[in-house]
Amino acid sequence: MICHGQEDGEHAHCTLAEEAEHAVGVSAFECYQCGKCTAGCPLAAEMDWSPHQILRLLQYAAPELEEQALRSLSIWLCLTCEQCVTRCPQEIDLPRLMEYLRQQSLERGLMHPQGRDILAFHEAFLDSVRKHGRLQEVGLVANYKLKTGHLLQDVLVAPRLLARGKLKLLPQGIKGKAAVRRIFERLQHDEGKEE
Amino acid sequence: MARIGVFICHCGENIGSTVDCAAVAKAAGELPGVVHSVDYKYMCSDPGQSMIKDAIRTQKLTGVVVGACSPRMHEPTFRRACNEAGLNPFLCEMANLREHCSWVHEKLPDTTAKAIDLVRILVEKVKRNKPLSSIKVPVTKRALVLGGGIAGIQAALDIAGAGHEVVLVERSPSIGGHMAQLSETFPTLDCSQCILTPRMVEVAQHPNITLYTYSELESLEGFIGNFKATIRKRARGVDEKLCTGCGVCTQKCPNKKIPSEFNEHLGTRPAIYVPFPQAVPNKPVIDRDRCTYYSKGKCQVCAKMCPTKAIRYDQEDELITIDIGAVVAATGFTIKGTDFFPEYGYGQYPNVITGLQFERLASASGPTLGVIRRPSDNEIPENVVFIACAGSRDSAKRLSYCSKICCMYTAKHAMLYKHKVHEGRAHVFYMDIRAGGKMYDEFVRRAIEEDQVNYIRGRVSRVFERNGKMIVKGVDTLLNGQSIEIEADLVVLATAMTAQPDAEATAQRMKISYDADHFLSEAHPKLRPVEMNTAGIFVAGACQAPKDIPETVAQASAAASKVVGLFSRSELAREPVVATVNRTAPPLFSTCVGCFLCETACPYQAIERDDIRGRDGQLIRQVAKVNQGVCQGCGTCVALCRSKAIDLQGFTNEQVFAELLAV
Amino acid sequence: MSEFEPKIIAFVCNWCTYAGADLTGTSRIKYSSNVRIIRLPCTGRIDFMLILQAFGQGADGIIVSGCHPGDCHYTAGNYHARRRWMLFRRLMDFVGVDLRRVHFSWVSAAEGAKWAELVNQVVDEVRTLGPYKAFPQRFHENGFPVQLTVAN
Amino acid sequence: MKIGLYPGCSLEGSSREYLESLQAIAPVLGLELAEVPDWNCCGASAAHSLNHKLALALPARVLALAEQAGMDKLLVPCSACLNRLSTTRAELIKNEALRREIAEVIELSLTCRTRVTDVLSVLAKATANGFSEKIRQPFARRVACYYGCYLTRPVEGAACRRTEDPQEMDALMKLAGADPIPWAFKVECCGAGLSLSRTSSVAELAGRVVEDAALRGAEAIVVACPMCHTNLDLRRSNIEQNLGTRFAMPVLYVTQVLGLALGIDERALGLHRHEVPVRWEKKANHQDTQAPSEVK
Repeated sequence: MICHGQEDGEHAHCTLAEEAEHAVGVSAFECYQCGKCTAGCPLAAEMDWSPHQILRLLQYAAPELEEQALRSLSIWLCLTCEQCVTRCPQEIDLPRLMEYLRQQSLERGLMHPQGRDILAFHEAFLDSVRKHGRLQEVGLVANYKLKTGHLLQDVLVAPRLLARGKLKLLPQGIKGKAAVRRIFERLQHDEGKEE
Repeated sequence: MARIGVFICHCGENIGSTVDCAAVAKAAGELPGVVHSVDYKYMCSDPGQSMIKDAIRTQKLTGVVVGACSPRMHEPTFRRACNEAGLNPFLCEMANLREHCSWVHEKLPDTTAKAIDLVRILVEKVKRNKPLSSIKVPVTKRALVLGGGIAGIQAALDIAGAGHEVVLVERSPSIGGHMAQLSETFPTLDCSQCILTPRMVEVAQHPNITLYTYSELESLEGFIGNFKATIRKRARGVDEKLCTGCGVCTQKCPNKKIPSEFNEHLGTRPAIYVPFPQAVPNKPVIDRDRCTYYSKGKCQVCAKMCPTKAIRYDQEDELITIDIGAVVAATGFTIKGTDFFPEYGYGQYPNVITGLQFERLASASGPTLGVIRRPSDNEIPENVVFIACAGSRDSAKRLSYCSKICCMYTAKHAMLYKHKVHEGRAHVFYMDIRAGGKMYDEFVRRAIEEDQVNYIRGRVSRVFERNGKMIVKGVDTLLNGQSIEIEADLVVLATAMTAQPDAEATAQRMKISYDADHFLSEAHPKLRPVEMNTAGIFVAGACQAPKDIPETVAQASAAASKVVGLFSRSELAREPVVATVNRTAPPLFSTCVGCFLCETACPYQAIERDDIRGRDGQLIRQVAKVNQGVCQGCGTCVALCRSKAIDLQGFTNEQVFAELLAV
Repeated sequence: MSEFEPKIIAFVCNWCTYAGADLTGTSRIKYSSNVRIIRLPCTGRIDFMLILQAFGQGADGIIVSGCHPGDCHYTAGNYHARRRWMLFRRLMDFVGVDLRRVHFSWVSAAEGAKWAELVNQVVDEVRTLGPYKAFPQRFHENGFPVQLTVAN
Repeated sequence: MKIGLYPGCSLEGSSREYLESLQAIAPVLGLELAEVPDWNCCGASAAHSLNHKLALALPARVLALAEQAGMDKLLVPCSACLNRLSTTRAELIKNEALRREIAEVIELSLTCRTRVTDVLSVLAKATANGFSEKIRQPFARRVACYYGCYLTRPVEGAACRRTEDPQEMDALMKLAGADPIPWAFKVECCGAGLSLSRTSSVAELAGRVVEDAALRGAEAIVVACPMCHTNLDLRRSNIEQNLGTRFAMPVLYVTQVLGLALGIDERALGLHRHEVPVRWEKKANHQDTQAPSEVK
């Protein structure tokens, strides 16, 4: 990892901003805090830290503030709609950075409590893909509800879907589902080892 | 034997902190031919220069190498010092240890090694330098000022006032430039036209100024003191001598619905027109692309109505060639249009306008006679949003610089609006307020405190239309990133100030340099701010970088004083970096074989043919000869010469090969 | 320090690239220190003997850089340089010069960052090509094409 | 025109009417669609959120399969899948080493030579010539074209050119005889990424879109993305609950509108599967102001 070692040469210390720049090529220091990302973000109102504030937290390069960024709900709310990067005058790929922060938040066990639902959904989704090669919507919903305990939320939609012939109850896997499962094994294993 | 002196400068910490200067001096002292080698904190200072002068005298030096900053910075300084000590200035060379070494490399042994190499290269070169003497050239005491905005007007008046002839060339039908379009000026709120138009009239009446409007520079040849400018005087379609400027033609022209450039398309003009009432000269032009006569062959109303029969449909462009001694480039700027902003509607909303359009709305001579009315329905807007940094400081839009004037004119706009519409609300979205200047910050504070303009710190993400209102979606970063949505009647974008669309072509025509944003590049950002790298060409105004009126005027006067300084001499000394053709004893006379490849390659037609005749007058041979007054020293001829007969003083084959051998 | 450090010689024009390299300095952009700049008024001045000589002298790579097309301080010197290069390319190929080691570029007075990139790129490329021994050897065996009168 | 097809999971399940309508109009437009054999899920935002390499490998397998099947061009009607496939392709073309690594992971050879294309581009080409002669019943309604996030973003290599005000779908609607309204919500996000995990946010975001379309007198919203459709149609009750109003504003796929104009049976186009009924009370009262299509 290319980070500057400390002068005393004790051990190399990377700030979160440096790590992010190295890992995904997005520099938080390019942000000049104009707020255009926040102004256009569909979810800014629900975030605990606005998108530009997340960048500001990283700019301090202080562990306490970095932790606040990783503990934030904002990183889990990001929809990757890419509105921000489309309009950003400094062309900062904020969605990519958010993705990186989510991964770091998970790894360091700093996930926001409300992020759990979102994570549970993503996990349920990937579970389904790992098992069948494709997404099985019924399985996904059931699995998600089991993971989160939100048993009643959204449950009204299901019968209507069924009635309109949109839900397949029996999972149908693809022929190559073993191959897909191997992809998961390799990469989910890798992921753990790499960081 | 060569006796070379080497002087290594620390430049304070600039070189000294990365390069071991003492080691460089020591290593240089051991080079063959070097008899004196020292290092010192500031070589360019008075004591530093004295060290060099003393060494020249006491050590009887035959050459000097100064290892310091770029020769583009201090070569003249050190050459002058050498000259004062009695050493021919062209026996002094500089090794660039700062820009090319200490500033671009880390503090490593390799960096000091490179510095030693650079010094050695120049030592080998200077051993082969020859004493040269400057070339004298005459000066034509007539200036060309390119551009008739406030920069060009000021420069022209100053030069003309000093008693020299000026040719002022303006592309549009009238002088005045953008300043003529402005309503009031910051920070005094005095009327722009009231202070400008007297100066425009002065230009027209000045006996030393020849004014060419509706004209462009076609080409510029030559060099300092001796340029030849060709000007294309475009056909106005009007005989200027006969025309009295009565205006009947413009009133009678049936084709009146053409968007007016002067009013930034908020008003209209006829096909034969004077851009604005106070125009100088007050003579109309025919817009041939819009005139019915040129498209359909019928109409001629203006010709029929003209009391002095001044209309000339068949008039042609005229090319005028003039001898010129110096040039002031004052070609001005343009702004980005609202269509440059996808997020603000691609220019499709009439109520999203530029700052310059707002100037026309606020101007008493504008399309609304100074009443602020929004373009869509001519209603007086009750809620106006001003967006600063529209395009400026926006790398994504490839405009990373600050346009410098927007903070001030936006404050002025908001203030003017509040003065005209008392019940109205004005909001300014900004990122930073840059109000450095005399009474500038006080002006912005006045807008905020007295006129209660609502300044919101944050950039606007989107502007769109709903129910006849412009919805402005922004953010207040000082309110914890709260999103701010304003229903505005009018949105004014402080759009970025950019170089003219043809700035690159203009610069290439004059052979001057420009930067990545196509603004003209001055010779040195601090010490030579109005000179171009090409001698004899000066710069003034916003063609060099965004700037406001006071700065523009100051720069124009500075450029003018440079021109006047140049014209105070009747002869110029030019660097003797010119080509020469060798001469040898008879019967060879020269190694030149007379192929004249050099003649075809020379961009300046500096190669002449020299007849070598015997005593009986009979032609023996014809060889090439360089006209040293015309040669600019590019050396293209040297590279082409088959018999190595032609060489470039200061960069001779021997010198350059010696440099290579020393690498 | 076993790694090979190539020696690069750069022939640059005074008006564009030399000024551009000055700007690299004023902007404090760091680049590899393997390059030695020879300042000439114009790329039009560059005699191709200089390039041969530079290789003979042990250069591992060469940069020739001047003004962008249309921007030449002397109107057309850079065109002449380019045209000559087209002709000499084949000749140099014939003589046995490894053309991958000669880089032509345009760096204007405003392109400080580009100069640093160019140097680093050439240094990296030449480093992978390795030291250029073959040519100077032949050069020394057969003598320099230009005889220098070195008067001290 | 022969072209590969990657339907993606949604088009097999909750958004099957999108696939049905695409397949219904394809033969009329001279489109021959060949499904990628044994395709897998692209990983969608889930993989994208949690594991970058997985987010590359899953789409990469699809690309490799398409390549194997000899497809030069691959139509991806779902814009979420389109985004994953095209960004994956771009990244793997840029990064040679990564491409080789991913090829190993998916156990397939991968050159990325198959190009990825969106439904609007394909339809634009297929309707370029002689479409008006095929029209049986012009879709003479005011429509709001809703592009969503991924047809215009990321800007490099996006399906639509004007990022803030794309025109591609509007052009198709005009061909079908509809009157697309100018509006500013074409590319606003509907919140699909959080549709299951954060229904409240989604109702709010999607609500703004429906509300503005209604305000501007649109009679239908037209989409080209299953996520957008789910949020605007299936979750309409959430939106209405959230805003406390009801909207009679059906949401149609661009393929369904073309199908209707071509006179294809409503059932074949899957209109019966919609949550918001595709019905209009009476003829639009501003019929006179809109330009009726000129089709004989």
